[in-house]
Amino acid sequence: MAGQQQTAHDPFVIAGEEFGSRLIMGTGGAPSLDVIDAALAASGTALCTVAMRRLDPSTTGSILDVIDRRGVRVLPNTAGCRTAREAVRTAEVAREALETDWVKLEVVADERTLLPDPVELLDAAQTLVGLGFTVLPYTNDDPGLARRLQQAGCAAVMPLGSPIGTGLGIANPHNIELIVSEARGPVILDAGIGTASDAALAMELGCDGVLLASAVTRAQDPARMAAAMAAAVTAGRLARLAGRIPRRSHAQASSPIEGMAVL
Amino acid sequence: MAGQQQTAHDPFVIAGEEFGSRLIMGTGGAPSLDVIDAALAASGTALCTVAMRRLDPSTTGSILDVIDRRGVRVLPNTAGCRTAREAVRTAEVAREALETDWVKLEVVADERTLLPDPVELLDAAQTLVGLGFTVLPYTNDDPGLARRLQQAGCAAVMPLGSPIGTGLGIANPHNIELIVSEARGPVILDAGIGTASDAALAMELGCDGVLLASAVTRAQDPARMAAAMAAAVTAGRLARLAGRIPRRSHAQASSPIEGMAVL
Amino acid sequence: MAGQQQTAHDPFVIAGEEFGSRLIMGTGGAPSLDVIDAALAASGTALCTVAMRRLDPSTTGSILDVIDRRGVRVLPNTAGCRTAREAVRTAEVAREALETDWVKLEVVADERTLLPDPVELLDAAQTLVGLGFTVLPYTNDDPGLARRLQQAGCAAVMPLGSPIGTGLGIANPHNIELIVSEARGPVILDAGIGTASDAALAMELGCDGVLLASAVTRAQDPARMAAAMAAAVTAGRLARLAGRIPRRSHAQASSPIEGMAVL
Amino acid sequence: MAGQQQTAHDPFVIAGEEFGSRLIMGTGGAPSLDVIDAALAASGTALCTVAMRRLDPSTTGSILDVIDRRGVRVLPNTAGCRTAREAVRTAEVAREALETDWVKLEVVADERTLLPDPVELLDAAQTLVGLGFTVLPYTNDDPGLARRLQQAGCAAVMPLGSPIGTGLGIANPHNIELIVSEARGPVILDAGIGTASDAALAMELGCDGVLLASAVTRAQDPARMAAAMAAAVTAGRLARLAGRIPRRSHAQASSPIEGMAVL
Amino acid sequence: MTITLNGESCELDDDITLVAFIESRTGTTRGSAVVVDDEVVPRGSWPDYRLRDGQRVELITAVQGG
Amino acid sequence: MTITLNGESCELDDDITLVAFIESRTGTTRGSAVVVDDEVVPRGSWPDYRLRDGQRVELITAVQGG
Amino acid sequence: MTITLNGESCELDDDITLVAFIESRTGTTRGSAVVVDDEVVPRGSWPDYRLRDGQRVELITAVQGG
Amino acid sequence: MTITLNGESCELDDDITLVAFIESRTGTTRGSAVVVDDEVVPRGSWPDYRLRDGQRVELITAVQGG
Repeated sequence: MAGQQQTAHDPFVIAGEEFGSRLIMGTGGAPSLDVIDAALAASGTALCTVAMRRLDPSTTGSILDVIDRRGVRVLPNTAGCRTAREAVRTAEVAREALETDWVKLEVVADERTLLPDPVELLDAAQTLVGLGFTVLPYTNDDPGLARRLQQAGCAAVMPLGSPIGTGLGIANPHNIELIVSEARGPVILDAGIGTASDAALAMELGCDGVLLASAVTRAQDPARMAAAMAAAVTAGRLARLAGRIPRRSHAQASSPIEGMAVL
Repeated sequence: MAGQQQTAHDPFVIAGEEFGSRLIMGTGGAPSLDVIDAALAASGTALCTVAMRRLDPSTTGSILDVIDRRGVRVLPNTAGCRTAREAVRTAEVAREALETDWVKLEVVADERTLLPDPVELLDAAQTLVGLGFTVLPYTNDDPGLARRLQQAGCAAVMPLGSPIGTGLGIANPHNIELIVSEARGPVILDAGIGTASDAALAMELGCDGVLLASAVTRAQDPARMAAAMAAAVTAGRLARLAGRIPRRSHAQASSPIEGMAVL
Repeated sequence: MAGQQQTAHDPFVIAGEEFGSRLIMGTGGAPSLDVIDAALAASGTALCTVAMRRLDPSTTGSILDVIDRRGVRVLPNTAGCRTAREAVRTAEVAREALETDWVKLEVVADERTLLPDPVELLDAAQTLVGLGFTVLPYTNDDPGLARRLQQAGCAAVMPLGSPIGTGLGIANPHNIELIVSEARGPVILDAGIGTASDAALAMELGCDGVLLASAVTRAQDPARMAAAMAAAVTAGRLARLAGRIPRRSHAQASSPIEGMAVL
Repeated sequence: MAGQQQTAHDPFVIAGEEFGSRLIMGTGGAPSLDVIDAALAASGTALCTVAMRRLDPSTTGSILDVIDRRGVRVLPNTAGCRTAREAVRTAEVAREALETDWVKLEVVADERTLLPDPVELLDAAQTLVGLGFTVLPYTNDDPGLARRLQQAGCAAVMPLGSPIGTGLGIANPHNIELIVSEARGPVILDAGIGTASDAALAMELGCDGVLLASAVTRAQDPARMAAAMAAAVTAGRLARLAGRIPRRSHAQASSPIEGMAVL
Repeated sequence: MTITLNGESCELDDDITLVAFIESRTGTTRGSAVVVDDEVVPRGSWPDYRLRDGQRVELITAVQGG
Repeated sequence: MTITLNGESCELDDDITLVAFIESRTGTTRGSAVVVDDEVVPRGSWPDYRLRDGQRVELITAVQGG
Repeated sequence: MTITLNGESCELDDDITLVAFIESRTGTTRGSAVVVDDEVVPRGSWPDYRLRDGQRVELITAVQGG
Repeated sequence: MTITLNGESCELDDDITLVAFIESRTGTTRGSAVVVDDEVVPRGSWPDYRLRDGQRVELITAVQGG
């Protein structure tokens, strides 16, 4: 697509690693490995997340087979952790399991909102950076906390648009713009995306990438929605770079005012 | 792009004619013919509008050369007309000039808002349909007027998102959804698009296509914005077809709740 | 209340008649006459609407007893009419029944949306003005149609915020502002109000009054909601007159920057 | 006003103290003491904030004279503080100066956004509670931080609607609802209010009170805007208690469907 | 005599005036009006207007609405 | 002879056809049309249609728009 | 004697109490407080507290604010 | 010997290495790791690390997730 070419010289880099897509996929919520396989293919993603859980003897096949076959980099998360201690241990386990020191850091305050606990999150981020991890924290949309996480040495900040799995989109675009305006590194919109226009908006606000799972894996047609998200991220990025027209409260003609014939 | 393939079997048809793109481009507002040429190429559009004006001896080159070279179908408009009579005469002139009986019908109430005059618009639509024209009316977002225009025999309805050139996006998505839900033919979102996410949203609301001009021609980088809009229309269409997740007021985890290790 | 005094010199006039409240109440949707009686009292309204229907021998008591006891002026509507002809006849009947030539003109396009049919509505308005009626039309939020209705001699225009009974508030504030900015007479926000802040917003946008029914009559506590709406209309009107602060994209301290002690 | 009576049995209590108004006024930003005096009178407030600054020999008259004359309780703030240490010292100074252990705790991260620094804020809150202060923290709209502040023993939480002085209203109503839904004590919407409908909305979302300054002190007519805010807070509170109608995507008639006459 | 009242057949005394008819049905003339054979009958003529056998009468009154 | 072209006086050779006239002004007939004395002249009749002295001609062409 | 008041040098009578000092500057003790050499001085001790030469004094008062 | 595996009792051959244990359960060492008696065991030491009777083992693996 035209867009593809136009972004050729617009690399997406996290912690010195370049990725061929600005769409990061979560792999949770899909009904089967075949569905996630098709979705990953359609999404064109180059990075996707996994969770760490006790071995379940009853399961057959592994998400890693799909990820490895697709040549996608794996990003373990600390989903389900409620304290810094749990999250740090989970990151350490993931490092041994997946031979990566990258981690999507999640420390949530409660099951109902799944919103980050700012205190435990910052504590965990500081500890993991000290242990040599490349930390990508899932955070709320508070510019103050985002600044603290960057000061702590996080490789990126990943503010939410709205709570995980709600599909409510970007509740507070002004906060995302503030975070972007003072960011030292990549800003990745994480959580809340419901449909393609939400992903496009995230990029238009200046985010460097989008991370989503449910919007694709729980859609009626996950592969098609994955293709939609890929196009939306491209669209939003191009629009950001192209420089949109200002909003005007009054109309402006797009056809000439002069030269009307007398009919 | 993955998206491209996924829409291969999703034809866009107006009055029996199939178009290869759901993005219709207006050609007004660009600083030069070269700029519009590059924008049309990047947009992938198959249909674009022109206005009818008195010959200006000072101009060199014609928008038609660009349109013909790109193999794009031309759609004359009646921009600037304030009465049904003017609009009908302008359509008749355009038919002789461009050898097409297709017309984008515009009858505006005033220069400040450029909003349609519902009475003159409906009158002109009825007359032009009677004269054998294929009428694509630019209308407001009133479902009642849209219904009347379809009853009058219009080939499509083209409701505005917000006033021409404002870039305010889709002010009243609920009305667009109502128009789509009872439409007999294509619904094309016309006017108000400011950036890519607006175009994606239009398609997600169920529109069959998007018509825009200023958002591209007045962007800082028109060709890049044209590519953005092409991707956005694809994204929004795919998302519509893929079936988005419902909006939820509470969070839903995308990683398993069970199987947490004891760490 | 302070507000009360502040509005003392801010009369609300329709067709030369002054009203003591900018809140116009519809009387439909209440479970009983006692409920509507309490709601009218709490609302402080000076004008309320009734519908015209065939006599139902099974009913006891009349809404008119309540209205007359409260000393409120009655405004018959043409609810349920689908054509100009029906609406004109209904207005003529109401004139004989209630000895008033005022009418809230409703001509809806369908039962599902209850949105006005612009053609029948304008036709009916022109006819009724010619017959000497004082016409208050319920219209959509299209500035073009509002202008036409005023040109036809309507005493006010009553644009909707959103469809009747939805409680969706004011879907397109920009259109309401446009209607207000070019209005020759009173603009009354009619339909769609769901809660007090919607009514306040209507007044802040420059409306001269608010007409609502379901928001009060179908609330869990109608009398209390009526009091809420009375306060909201006062609040919104005062805020409009007081001149709000501009929206700023960056913060501005409300405490002095200078003079910080060294602690 | 009817509303006034209806709220008679709806006391507003903070830390065991009952207040006669749910509107808390900041006193900064007014052009003169006379203006703030008139605004306080019109607002009907029972609690208002002051800042602590080095004595300025050039000023005549004191905000305290106004506050004392109006019989309003004073609430010192820590505006301008960037660290927990500064804020604690400022609260200690204020306690000696005003003989109150109540404090509006502000610890901001930077001058541009004036957004709270979550880490310093929580640290200061914990320290001040330990020192026996009654702490009312100005916080962001993060439910996680609000919970932490309550766990630390704050007497209320005061989340922002949007950044101080912007008049952008309530950027993320969903977060305010979340904070309210799990609050152990009063929730007071602080910062961002621009006009009356914003204040009404805050109360409808379930806030127990509203704190504002610029919206009144910098309005074109501060006293009138103060009256507007008083009415708006009453309106929003009554609407919350009255139980609004649900939002519906389709219309519902407020006049009877049956009994249409044949005309 | 027999008229059609709001779509249904209805027996009336001969020669009854509209005023009497309306009051007999509603207890008052406040808030009601009639259409007889598609004609709106002006309030001023109700005292003298006498219904006749076979007429179609719409008796309409104000109800809670809008 | 003299015609009024788009509101201004204009000298033309006598007997010029519309085709010749339009091409002389635009270099092509693609995208243009004429209204002569308030009548839209069908493209098919341009070859034979000869302008006459004193006629009011609107020469209209497609431009970038909408 | 000389103290530093709010960052600037300031001459005072020897042995002045805090109460006298504050009232001399503000006309009242309502709404003001002092920090002397980084210590917040409790209101209760102002009558007996005597400023000494060379002390750093922050005299702070309530002003209009957010 | 008996260990506690993910909270449940489990019989194992004596002297089994972690590598052998993990492969016996998952078919691969890719994507899995173990915590033995609250210590995360580095992948590098799995070949030599032998489980002992009574140890508490958490065997953790990557699964689909957010």
